[in-house]
Amino acid sequence: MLNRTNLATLLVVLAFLAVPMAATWLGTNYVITLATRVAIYGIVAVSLDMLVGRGNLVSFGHAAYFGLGGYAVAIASFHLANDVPIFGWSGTNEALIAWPLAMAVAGLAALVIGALSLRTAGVYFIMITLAFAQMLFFLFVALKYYGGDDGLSLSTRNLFAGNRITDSRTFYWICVSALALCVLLSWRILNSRFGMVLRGAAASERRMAALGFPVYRYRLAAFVIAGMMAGLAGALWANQNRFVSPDMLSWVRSGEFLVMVIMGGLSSLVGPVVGAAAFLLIESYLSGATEHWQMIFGPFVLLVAVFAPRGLWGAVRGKDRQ
Amino acid sequence: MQLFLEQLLNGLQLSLTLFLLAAGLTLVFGIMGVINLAHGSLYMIGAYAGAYAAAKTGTFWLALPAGLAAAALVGAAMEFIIVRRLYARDHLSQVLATFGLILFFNGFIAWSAGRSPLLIETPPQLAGFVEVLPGLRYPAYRLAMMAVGVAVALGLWWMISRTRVGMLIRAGSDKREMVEALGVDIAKLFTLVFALGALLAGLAGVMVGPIRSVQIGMGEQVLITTFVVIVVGGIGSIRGAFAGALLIGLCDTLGRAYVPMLLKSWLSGPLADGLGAALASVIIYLVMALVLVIRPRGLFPVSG
Amino acid sequence: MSALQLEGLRKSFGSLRATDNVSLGVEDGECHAVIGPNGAGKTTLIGEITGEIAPDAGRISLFGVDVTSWNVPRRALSGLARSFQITQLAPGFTALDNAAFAVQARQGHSFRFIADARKDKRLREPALAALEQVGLADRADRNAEALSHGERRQLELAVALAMQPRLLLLDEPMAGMGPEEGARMVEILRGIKRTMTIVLVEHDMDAVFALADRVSVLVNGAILKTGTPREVRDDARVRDAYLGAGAH
Amino acid sequence: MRLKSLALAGAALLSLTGAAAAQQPLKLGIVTTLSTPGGYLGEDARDGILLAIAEEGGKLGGIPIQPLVEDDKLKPGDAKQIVDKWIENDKVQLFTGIIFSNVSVAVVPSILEAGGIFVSPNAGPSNFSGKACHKNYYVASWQNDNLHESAGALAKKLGYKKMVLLAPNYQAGKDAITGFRRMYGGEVIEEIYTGLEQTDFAAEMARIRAAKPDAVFQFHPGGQGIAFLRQWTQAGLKDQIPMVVASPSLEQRIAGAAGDAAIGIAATAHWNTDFKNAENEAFVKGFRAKYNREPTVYASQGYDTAKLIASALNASGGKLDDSFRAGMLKADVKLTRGPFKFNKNQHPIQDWYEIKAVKGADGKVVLESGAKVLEQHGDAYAKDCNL
Repeated sequence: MLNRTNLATLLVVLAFLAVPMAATWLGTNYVITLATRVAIYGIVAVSLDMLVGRGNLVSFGHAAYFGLGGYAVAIASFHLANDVPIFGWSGTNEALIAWPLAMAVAGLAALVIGALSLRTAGVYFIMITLAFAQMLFFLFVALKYYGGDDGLSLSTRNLFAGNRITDSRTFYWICVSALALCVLLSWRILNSRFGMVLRGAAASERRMAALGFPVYRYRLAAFVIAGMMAGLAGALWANQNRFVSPDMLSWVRSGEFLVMVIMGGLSSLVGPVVGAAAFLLIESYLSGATEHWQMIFGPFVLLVAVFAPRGLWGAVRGKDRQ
Repeated sequence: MQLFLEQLLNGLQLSLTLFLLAAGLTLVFGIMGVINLAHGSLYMIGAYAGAYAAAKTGTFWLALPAGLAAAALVGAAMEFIIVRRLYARDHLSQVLATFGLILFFNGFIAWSAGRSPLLIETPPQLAGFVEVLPGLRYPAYRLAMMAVGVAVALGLWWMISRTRVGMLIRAGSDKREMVEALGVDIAKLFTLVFALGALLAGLAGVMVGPIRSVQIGMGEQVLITTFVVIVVGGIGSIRGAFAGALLIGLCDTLGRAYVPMLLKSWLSGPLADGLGAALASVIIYLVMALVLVIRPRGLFPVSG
Repeated sequence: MSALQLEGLRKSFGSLRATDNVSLGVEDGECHAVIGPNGAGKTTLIGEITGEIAPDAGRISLFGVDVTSWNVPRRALSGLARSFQITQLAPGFTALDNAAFAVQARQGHSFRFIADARKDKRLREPALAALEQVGLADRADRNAEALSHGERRQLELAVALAMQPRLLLLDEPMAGMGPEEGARMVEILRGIKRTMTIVLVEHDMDAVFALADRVSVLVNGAILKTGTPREVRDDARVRDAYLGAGAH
Repeated sequence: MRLKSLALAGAALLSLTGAAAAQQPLKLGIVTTLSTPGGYLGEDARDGILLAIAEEGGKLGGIPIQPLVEDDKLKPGDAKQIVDKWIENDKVQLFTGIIFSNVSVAVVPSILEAGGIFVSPNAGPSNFSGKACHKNYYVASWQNDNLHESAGALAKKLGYKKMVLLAPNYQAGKDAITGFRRMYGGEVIEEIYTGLEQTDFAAEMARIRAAKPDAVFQFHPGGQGIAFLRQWTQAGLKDQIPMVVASPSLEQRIAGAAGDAAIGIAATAHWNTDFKNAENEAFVKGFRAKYNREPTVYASQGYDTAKLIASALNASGGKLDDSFRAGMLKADVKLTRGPFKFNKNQHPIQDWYEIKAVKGADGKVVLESGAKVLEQHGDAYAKDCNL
């Protein structure tokens, strides 16, 4: 069935596949660097869409899980590099250990924060998720041992099953695979029984409760899943930049994540990825073009919010959904 | 004891400044259901307009009306051009649009006023200090700020409980039809309320001018604290904003003053200093989390 | 054993006593109607039974189990289904989806993340059966918000039936319906009547007297009278307080 | 989707111009902080660099220069992305501009690994001044500790016995206190750490008043510093307790904004507007003429950075190889700050002066330099550097 949505999805997939060739043809690795970043932010955007788009849970603190994932990887590598065990553990540089660890840490934080935040709703939920993220931000600023405000550098990228992933193409494929996995997983989840409850609760919470669904628990589970995906993205980001800092958790970044999701299109699996790409390209172009980039980017964000709440993907999808 | 009293005064002064910001934000949310992240930008605009006027005229007493007018005008324009399109929209669109506004205003100020921090001269009449209690000197300007905060609180109370505008405000957004049935132009009322909120933010902006530096990004620093205040107080409630401002202002100041000292009594020096400062900077978020766990809709929840 | 037992339920909102010492027993298998003028406290009583409103005092038992401290979903899973006066269907989902939610709820937890719920026969077949029961099978693939008012009320009922409840609480199922639609709804309810216990909160007197085994009259938050339809109809106090004043 | 192809087309365009530009001007990557409250620091450093380039008619040391400027938003991650883009897309090899240490710590390794050269106009974190020093990494300003060491030396010289020290609770703040203590040697009654973005210090001032020190040292750059000075005066502490600060807490813009509140404070710096040498007089005049504002210490650092680069490019004929390094290390150039040479860790050895704020002829507050506090001072980390 080749409607506009499927065609556009196909084009996005082809674009990701074509990136390395484009880089060779253009003779610059920067295309790969940029596309890798798109893939990483794409994961965050997809995970945030699960909450905001499908669950109607506007989390304004998603950067916290992204940052925690990054810090988990950096701290594990820091302890290994400096030969100081942490709680008797020597640390690790192996991605297959460090990345799941990053997801676990982010998921655990999401569990605690979600358990408290999901007791509230609406604007209170927006604010309390923001406040918790700020709390973690200040915590990392104060953590002098791990660099505090200066952040923490990784001496090398993680090893992936013992192999080096410093080559930008190798790393690109890893990030794109992670993105593909997250998109596929989200797609399955959202159509599963679990996803039906999550979406049903967004449509009518009262109804779902009256049917016997303990909505809180399902939302909490979604919150944890989204947190874990963001944690994975943070781990990848830390590897790409070989650096983490509290800035990863800042509220401005949480805001940017929301912008990506909406710019791309809420409640569409591929839309948030397109949103991440658009956001990065526009921001990187504008801030290179003028030091007063905020004066152009701000109104642009505003126009998207006011006039295109369905985002780019909404425009692509057009009349498909009737 | 004297130190404690001084810290208490500091806490109250911070509380009353926060209240000026929180009152406007909570009014706008309570009546129009709009969450306005750019409220901090209005505070910044008030401060910059005040600093500009002060630099041109050399007196604080002209900076004050300039800051108020600029904030109120920008606020009214913001409502008229943008915010009014967001009333019927979900919080997400509002967050996004006003996030865009923050970026714009920061860029605009950098472009038009430059990046140097500015300052407003303290009015000479208030430059000294007052002996509040024997031996306890307190800056006259901060006392004046507290007086303004109290006056605004009383004024708002009077307006809301005694005037026609206040009655309309109390009627709230969910009774829009009723208000319209009374022959009130609701669009005008909303613009008015938004401008009033902006005016209060501008007032706070000009008033902190002589104390803090006027700089880009000053709005965001204070915005999040203001959100904490209104969430703790109960969004939409002026009374809640006042209570929340008191709680947060006092917790923040006393936390910064005493948490490091308390920690020092059972931890070694440098560790206690660092940890104390870290703890002091997150204390308001801890308070907020605690309040919301016990009362998910804040201390003074607004019904409906 | 009674299906639903209310003992001394009290709830005040400020100075208003919404339910004032309400005690009521609903027998297993019975169809029990609760009637009362506007503002009598029916909505509050429903809230207290379903768990949306916590009473200030009193006890609620379902099938002999004290559920006073239970939340809404837990009561629902113990066999209490309800319909809403103002329909609470999930917009953006089809009629069949809405019924399938109910089926899914009673099939244990939904922490199942991979298999496509819309292709799950264990959900779709019982859901379709429930739609058939209320005569909505041909609307299965319509979005809930695209249905007519009457159809949405029928869907409300189908969703409740799909839960296969032991106790069905119907909150004004005839509200806003024309005479024809109303008659059809009465027919449907008559069909399910003996298969489960029903508490019917309703304004429409004809429907109440056509369906109910017993009727309780709620006035100013208190039960004024409980009895057979005939007893209630003949009661002078009821007539004064209610029927005489504002009956349809 | 359309955006993606647009981007690819854009990247193509960029790289094509890059390829065609082989004999074109040398690209100088200036990644600096232009937004956020710290934006004016980067603005001045950038303008200092651009002034030097403009004075030579678009050249440095006779080599045509194409400056690329981008705002790092004070986010290390963003700075890294900008640098990656320049290295990969524009083949930039020579970098400067970074203001803040946390940005520097994140970005400098990427530049060095890619074989690039970095000349710092401001940040000089200890991370790269000891063991991890690098032959392609130069600091034209100071090692971070120098700022506070000179303040410590001044406090000692002024004879203060008991002091309270204040700094923000992040790395640079903690380094400030360490640096100050190194040269001060007296008793520290209390160290107070303030919040990252705190601008109201009433609570801390009450603590200081209660502690009754001989003097106080505080490190709050930019807007925080202005706020601190104003509140200090309002609280009536200015006449009771003397204050010693390092250059970032009392530079020209802070003095201008703080006004009378700055008068009487003891500060230190390695440069000031009033330095009497031909280079400085030309710089100050040129800066005022071009930008219509007073230069700050950051502007002078930017200008000096460009002059050092110019001297090296002149020596190497525009090549960025060992001859460039030889030219840099020779530092055969007159700087606005006076005598200057590179230590073996390629950080400055220079003089530090006492600075105080006074009322100028037009009633505005200006900074005035005084006696030398430290002469030809290097840093404590150079001994660990094996270059």
